[in-house]
Amino acid sequence: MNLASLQADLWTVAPELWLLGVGLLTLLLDLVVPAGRKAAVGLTAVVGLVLALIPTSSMVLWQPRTVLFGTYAVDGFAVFLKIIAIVTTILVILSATDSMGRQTRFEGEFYALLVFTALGLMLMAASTDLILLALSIEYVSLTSYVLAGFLKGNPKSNEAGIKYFLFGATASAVMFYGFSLVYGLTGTTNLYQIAQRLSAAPVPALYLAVALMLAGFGFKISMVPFHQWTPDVYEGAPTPVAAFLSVGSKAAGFAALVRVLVVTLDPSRVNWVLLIAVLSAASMTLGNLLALPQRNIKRMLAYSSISHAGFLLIGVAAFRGDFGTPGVLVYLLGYTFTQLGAFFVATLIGSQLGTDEIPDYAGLARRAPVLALLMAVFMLSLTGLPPTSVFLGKFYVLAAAIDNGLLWLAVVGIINSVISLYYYAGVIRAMYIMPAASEAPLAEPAGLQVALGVTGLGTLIMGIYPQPLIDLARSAAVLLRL
Amino acid sequence: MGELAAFMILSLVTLIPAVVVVTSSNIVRAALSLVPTFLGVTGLYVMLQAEFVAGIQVLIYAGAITVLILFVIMLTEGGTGVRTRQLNDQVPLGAMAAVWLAFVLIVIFTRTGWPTAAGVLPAYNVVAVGNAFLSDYVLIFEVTSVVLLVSLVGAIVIARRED
Amino acid sequence: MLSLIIFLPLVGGIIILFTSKTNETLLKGIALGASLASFVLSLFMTALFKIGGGFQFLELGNWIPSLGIHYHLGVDGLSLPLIVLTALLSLLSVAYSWRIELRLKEYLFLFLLLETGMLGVFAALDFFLFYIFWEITLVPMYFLIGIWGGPRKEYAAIKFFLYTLVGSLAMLLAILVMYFNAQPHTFNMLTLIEQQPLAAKPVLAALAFWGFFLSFAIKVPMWPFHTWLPDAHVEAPTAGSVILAGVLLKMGTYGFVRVSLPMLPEAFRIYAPAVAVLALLGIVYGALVAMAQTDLKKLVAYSSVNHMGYVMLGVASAAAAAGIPEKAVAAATALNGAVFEMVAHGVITGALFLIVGVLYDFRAHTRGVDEFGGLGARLPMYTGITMVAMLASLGLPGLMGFVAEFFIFVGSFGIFPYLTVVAVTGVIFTAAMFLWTIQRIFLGPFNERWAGLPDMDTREKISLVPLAVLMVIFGLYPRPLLDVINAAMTTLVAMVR
Amino acid sequence: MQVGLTSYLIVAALLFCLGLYGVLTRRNAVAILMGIELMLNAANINLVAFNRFVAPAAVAGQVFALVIITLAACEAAVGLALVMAAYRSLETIQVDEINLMKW
Amino acid sequence: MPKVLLDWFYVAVFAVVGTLMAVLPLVVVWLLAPRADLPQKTITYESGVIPFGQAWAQFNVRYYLFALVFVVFDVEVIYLYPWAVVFRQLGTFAFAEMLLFLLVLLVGLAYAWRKGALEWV
Amino acid sequence: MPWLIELLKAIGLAVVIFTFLAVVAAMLGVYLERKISGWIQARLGPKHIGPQGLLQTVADTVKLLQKEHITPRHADALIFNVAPVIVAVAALLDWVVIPFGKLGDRVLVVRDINIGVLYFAAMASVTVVGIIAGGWSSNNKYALLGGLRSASQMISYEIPLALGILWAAMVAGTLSTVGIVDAQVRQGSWFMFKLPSPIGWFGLPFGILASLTFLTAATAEVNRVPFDLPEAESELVAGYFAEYTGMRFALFQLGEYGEMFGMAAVATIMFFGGWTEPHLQPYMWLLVTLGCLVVAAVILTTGLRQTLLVRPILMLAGLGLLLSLVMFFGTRAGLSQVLPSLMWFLAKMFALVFFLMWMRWTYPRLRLDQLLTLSWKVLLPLGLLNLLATGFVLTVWGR
Repeated sequence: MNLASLQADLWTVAPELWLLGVGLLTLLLDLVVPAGRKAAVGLTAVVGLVLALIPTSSMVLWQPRTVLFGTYAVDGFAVFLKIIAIVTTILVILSATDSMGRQTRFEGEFYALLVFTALGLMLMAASTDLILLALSIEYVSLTSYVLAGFLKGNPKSNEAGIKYFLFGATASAVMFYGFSLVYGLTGTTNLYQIAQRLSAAPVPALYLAVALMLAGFGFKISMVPFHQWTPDVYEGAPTPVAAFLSVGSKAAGFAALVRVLVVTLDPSRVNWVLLIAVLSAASMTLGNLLALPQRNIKRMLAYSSISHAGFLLIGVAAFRGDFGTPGVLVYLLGYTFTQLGAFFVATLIGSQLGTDEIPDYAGLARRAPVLALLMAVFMLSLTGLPPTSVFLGKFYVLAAAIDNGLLWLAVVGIINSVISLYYYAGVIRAMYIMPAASEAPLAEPAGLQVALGVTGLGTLIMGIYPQPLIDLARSAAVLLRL
Repeated sequence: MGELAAFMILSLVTLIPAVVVVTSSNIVRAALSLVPTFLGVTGLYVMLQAEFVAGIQVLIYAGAITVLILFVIMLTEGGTGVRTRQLNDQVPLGAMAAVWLAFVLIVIFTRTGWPTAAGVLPAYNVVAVGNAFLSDYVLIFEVTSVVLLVSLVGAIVIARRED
Repeated sequence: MLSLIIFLPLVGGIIILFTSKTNETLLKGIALGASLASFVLSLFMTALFKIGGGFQFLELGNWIPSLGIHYHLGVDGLSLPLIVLTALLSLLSVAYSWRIELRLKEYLFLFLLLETGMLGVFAALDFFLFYIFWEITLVPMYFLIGIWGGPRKEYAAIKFFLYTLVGSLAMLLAILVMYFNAQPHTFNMLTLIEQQPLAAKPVLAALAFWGFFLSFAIKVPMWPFHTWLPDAHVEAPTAGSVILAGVLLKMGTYGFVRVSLPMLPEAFRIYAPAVAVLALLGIVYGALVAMAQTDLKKLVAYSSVNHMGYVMLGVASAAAAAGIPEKAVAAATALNGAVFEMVAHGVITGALFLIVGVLYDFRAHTRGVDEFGGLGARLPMYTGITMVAMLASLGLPGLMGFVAEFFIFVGSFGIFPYLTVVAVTGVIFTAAMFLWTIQRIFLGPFNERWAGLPDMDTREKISLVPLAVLMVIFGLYPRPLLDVINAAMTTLVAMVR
Repeated sequence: MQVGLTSYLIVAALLFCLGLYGVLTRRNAVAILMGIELMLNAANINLVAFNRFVAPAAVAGQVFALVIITLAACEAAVGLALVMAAYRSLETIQVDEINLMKW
Repeated sequence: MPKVLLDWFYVAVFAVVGTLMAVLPLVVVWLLAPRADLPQKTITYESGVIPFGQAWAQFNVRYYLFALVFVVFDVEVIYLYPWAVVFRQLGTFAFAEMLLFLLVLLVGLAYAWRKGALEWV
Repeated sequence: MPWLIELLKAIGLAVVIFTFLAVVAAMLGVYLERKISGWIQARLGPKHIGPQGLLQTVADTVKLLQKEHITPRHADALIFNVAPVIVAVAALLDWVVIPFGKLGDRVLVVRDINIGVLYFAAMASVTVVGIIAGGWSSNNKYALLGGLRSASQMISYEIPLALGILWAAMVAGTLSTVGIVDAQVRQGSWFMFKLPSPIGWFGLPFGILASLTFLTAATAEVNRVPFDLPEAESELVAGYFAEYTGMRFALFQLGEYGEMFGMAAVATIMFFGGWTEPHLQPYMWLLVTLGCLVVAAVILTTGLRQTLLVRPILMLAGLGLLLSLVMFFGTRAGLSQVLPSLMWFLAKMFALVFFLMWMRWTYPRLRLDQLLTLSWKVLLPLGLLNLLATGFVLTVWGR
């Protein structure tokens, strides 16, 4: 064993090691911090995560390479998604510091698990080995099941946890079966070696493997037809968790999906471009149509997240050229801010008013003008109106579609954007147009305020002056290919 | 000849209890049927000269996971002895899906020319596995511990009462 | 300078956001100040504008260089009148909205945001920027209709939003098609006009054309995409209607002239007859339906459909003549007429909606045409201005509308003779409609219900009189405006060749 | 007749389909989990068989199988904890009775 | 037959023979022992009281917690086996790797300990 | 037909070992248990059938064979019957990997499986399933409760057990049982006392700790006092086999005793050098001889002679005397192997069995919470730390 190279490689996983330390520290801290002051645990986690951003972001411009015997990639793509994962976690923890303490006595574990999940997401984004990929996907799934079912006193949370688990475990099993076929076709688990050897693999088996693997990835990103869990889980899970799942898991899922599809699978052998395009169209359309009649905000956001997964898949299908992969990244980042923001508003309303029904948002514009304004911005951003972050993402993926000659997909995309306006505007309508049931102003806890501020600013700044982020995404889109 | 016989027997030992697992109306019997299935799979591993995996299969699957499943059955509905309907309305659908999938899989598997290589497995595969874990797959090895940790913490949190 | 004009209102809006909700006078003052400043600056710009000088007041800055997106502004003879018109109508609307009480702060903010968006659309020379401004106009309008609108405001608001969003997203696709076919990829509208990236790709060109068409046609609105318009106009608050009819509709026609015509001349030429037929249908349909209305606001709304039909007829004619040298003069004439009609319609319809608002908002609270009668004697001032506006609208010589329609017909006759003849008959319906309306409201027996109706107050006069004066001035002496427009249109037609 | 790779794959495929059938048709959450375990075992048979026949030089397949066994254990631990929690508050573990939320 | 297979062949034979030999006395009993079908005899034993209710409806999550901790640590142990065999060839670094591995799990143990998952109350 | 020969060999060995288990482990085990308990409790134990009651268990077996099998109402008959078989067969399978001794160059072991100790741990873990199955299928509250408790306990102690096994495997660097013994032969001493160079005798504390961990866990694993809570007669009416009668009951007993002997055998192999002879200098043997003599003399000459307890101790002292004398002369004569290895193995194993039984009748039963605390909070951390410390010493410090 080459010890020197291993020691050098250790620096490349410094953020992961640091996060591991933060997670362990959080967990241990929870053991000594008395009940009632668990928010301190959350703050420790936040500080640790913020510090983790430093080594992570310093890696963006590193020369792409694989480390640790080829199992782990250090490329801009992975680093970008790691940053998304960390930022998401920070914001989610901040948003949860107010409400979780009142809902469960396992608050400390909640933060620790979130930190660990962030670690899992980072691993997922950078795995270049099938085994590590399987492990990290399942890792994230496991923590997600727990987080979804975290509020044990709440039957809905129970239901969310158990449904998520059953769907997820089945999807994982199918995916592992697919992985085993890939291994069988190539005799290796390293993605880059797989890429080389797959060029000679028999096609029907390859199709089978791809289909089976897509089940797993599709589950993570809630792609049709593996989306059924999404609404129930988002509705039942604690709202910060729903926010986390809709952003963090999705981002990492896309990371894994892009890596596996783009790096290893030559589209000339398996026409996955068409497959993904069709699934993308299906996700967008179905998600949107089912979102239309929703009255529960979390459910609505769940269906809308299915539809956004469809949009993101446009970027995957149109991976060729300068727009596809950066498009996915830009979209993900923009979507992260916006979706998190929307969920944070839902968190606040849920904890202050005790309801997640959209009609109960009536008159929010009078009771909490800033909150309502932010929510309106988030809703418009989710629709894809400029100058907001998701608009930029949509712009990018649509551009990618056209660049790749997938005009029909772009058309489906815009039709769906229009449909989505209807239900997003429903929230705005409730907040601004419908009369308020009460005029009492809402309290806004500090943690949530910070989180909301960051997401709101992120949404707008990315829309108005996206150049730095685009540069970042472009350099990050240098997905390591051998 | 002997190999074929052994293989056939092990396959049957694997598959027949597996049928019981998925069809039995008695949940405890289904759970207990997992044991011969797992042991049959163990036998297959042995035939494939993966004795370390075989040992782990018995230790974890038969000795730990089955026990865990049995515990939960005992502590929930199985313990009451009440016979509830175990199958849902999707039986025909599920059967069709399973049969169709089996057909597809078998057709594809038999027609695929797998890239078989002639080499031999490392004679003492515990050592090989150990070397793999501690060098090539060191990251996987370490991540596994974190996965175990989060499972432990998560499951404890979920299983404990809220009050 | 251009940036200042565009963003001053937004700055005002943001200041308003951070101003206390209770201090209404201050809020109004800021709003008025911002829009007034913008208007004054636009006048100043007009004074500096060199006729025939192509694009002026250019501003070019890097925005998202990695995508070739620039902050690129400029005005020419086409956009200048529209910018001034926008600034003017916005100013007047703010003045008119003085008595708004419900959620004043939000109202003013949205209004100013809207103004920025509209000004931006007319000044943007980068497609990305253009698109963003285009979309920015949607949101405030949605809120204006949705919050301050009439009884069916929610329905109207969302309908407006959905329709126009369909259009704008179609435009986004078209823009992207253009972008990817340009070498190098660019969003610069001027470069795209020069490059004609789709000239050799008829299928893509057709796709892009229809993409743009959908967007612009919905905005215009052309028949059969007009159904959002009556709802939106009727339900919107008065100032909203004014802006909607006066400016937002012009964005559609502006798009046709600015984008479709020069960038996709071939495609437009091929499909021009179809567009012309649709325009014609709009003319006739608009007039006929307007005639059947009893709701005054709806009537004005449908008359907009009718008038925008004229504009589109002019544009379509010009398009059909693209590349045919002998028809260039006719084309230029038609285009001049179309653009003039855009301005004229902005002024006239704006005025008409204000007029309806005067009656409805603070006095009668009804818009039923049949409920009035014989107001002429009671409200002389009001009646006078209404008469001017309506007559201008129906194209009475000497007023603004006539000049515009005249040019359009002259121009398009050389290109679509038969269609033009039918269109001219549309004028008759228009005239009939307005005359009948005048008769029903101002003439005839007096309805005693309105005995206590006061005439216009100062604020309303301030809003309306300038518009009426404009109608008369440009009706009698259209030359300055025409010169500005003509220079641009001639260049355009030349460029198309 | 030689016992080759395909034989193992077929056994694994049948096991996989049986597991899938269980997942699709069972009502009891624990029984569904058992179906999932069968599917995971099928994947493991594949992996070990491929390791033996396709790439015997390294033990990647065996390592993968070990990792999957580990994950199966973790899944069981977490999943069954969720089942217990659900049983406590919903008093059933029949998944078709766990339906507080409907679209 | 390779040695490994032969080893396990013996195991299989042992299992089969063992089963047969375990069943044999049962068969003998079935042949030899008297049978009298008295209904009282098959009543389950409940310290002489007539049993009531089904076997066990009591619910105690403790059992599950122990089983759960067991599963996790059992899995941990399977990673120790290969390590134990090779760590001396790989040297210090392998030891450090295992140290990290166990450290993480010790935190888990500390957690379970401190949170009372290991208490039987 | 080589495989046929192997088959016959395998069947033969299986029959032999099963018989050995049934006779030695179960029958003799039960007899010893009763005798030893009698001795410890100052009574006589079985006495009437055969010399010193040696045939008591045989008689019991014959009795059990004639007993009617009662299957409780509402019980799941199939599982009810299968459960004891699982337990018994699992115990039998343990013995595949246990080397009894050495004959020339041949190790007396059924098969030297290369993952031997792992195999052993795996088989031990299967027993739990049988116990839960038995407890559940009886449809009896006590049986189910007993089964669950028993299972809880067994799984709790499986980890320390595995840690003990791992310790030995780590020191020896192999999982093969024969390999572990060979490693002890190579370094010339038992793992309990000495670790491979460069540690040598400094490894004593580690070895003692590891063997104690293992033995404690093994005791609990086979549900013996002080860990016999699951079958506490007074509270749980014999635990999971409350409803079992006749031979089915005997099968459980067989499994339990087989398992106990298996544990003792594995402990012998891992910590006490397996079949190897203790390699002491002749004068050491002489010292042992003297010690035995002193013990015997003290007993015979003082008032202790009168007590009932004394005879077994006297017997043991006599045995020790004989043994050490033989060893003394043997080693003096320069023999490398004085007594047959099989004998050494059995001696060590029975010594451990005796130790286990001694524990059973000396210590009171633990409460469930104490029992679990001991496993999770003492043995597990201790075992892990011991493992790590030994590993550290072996690699890092040793270099």
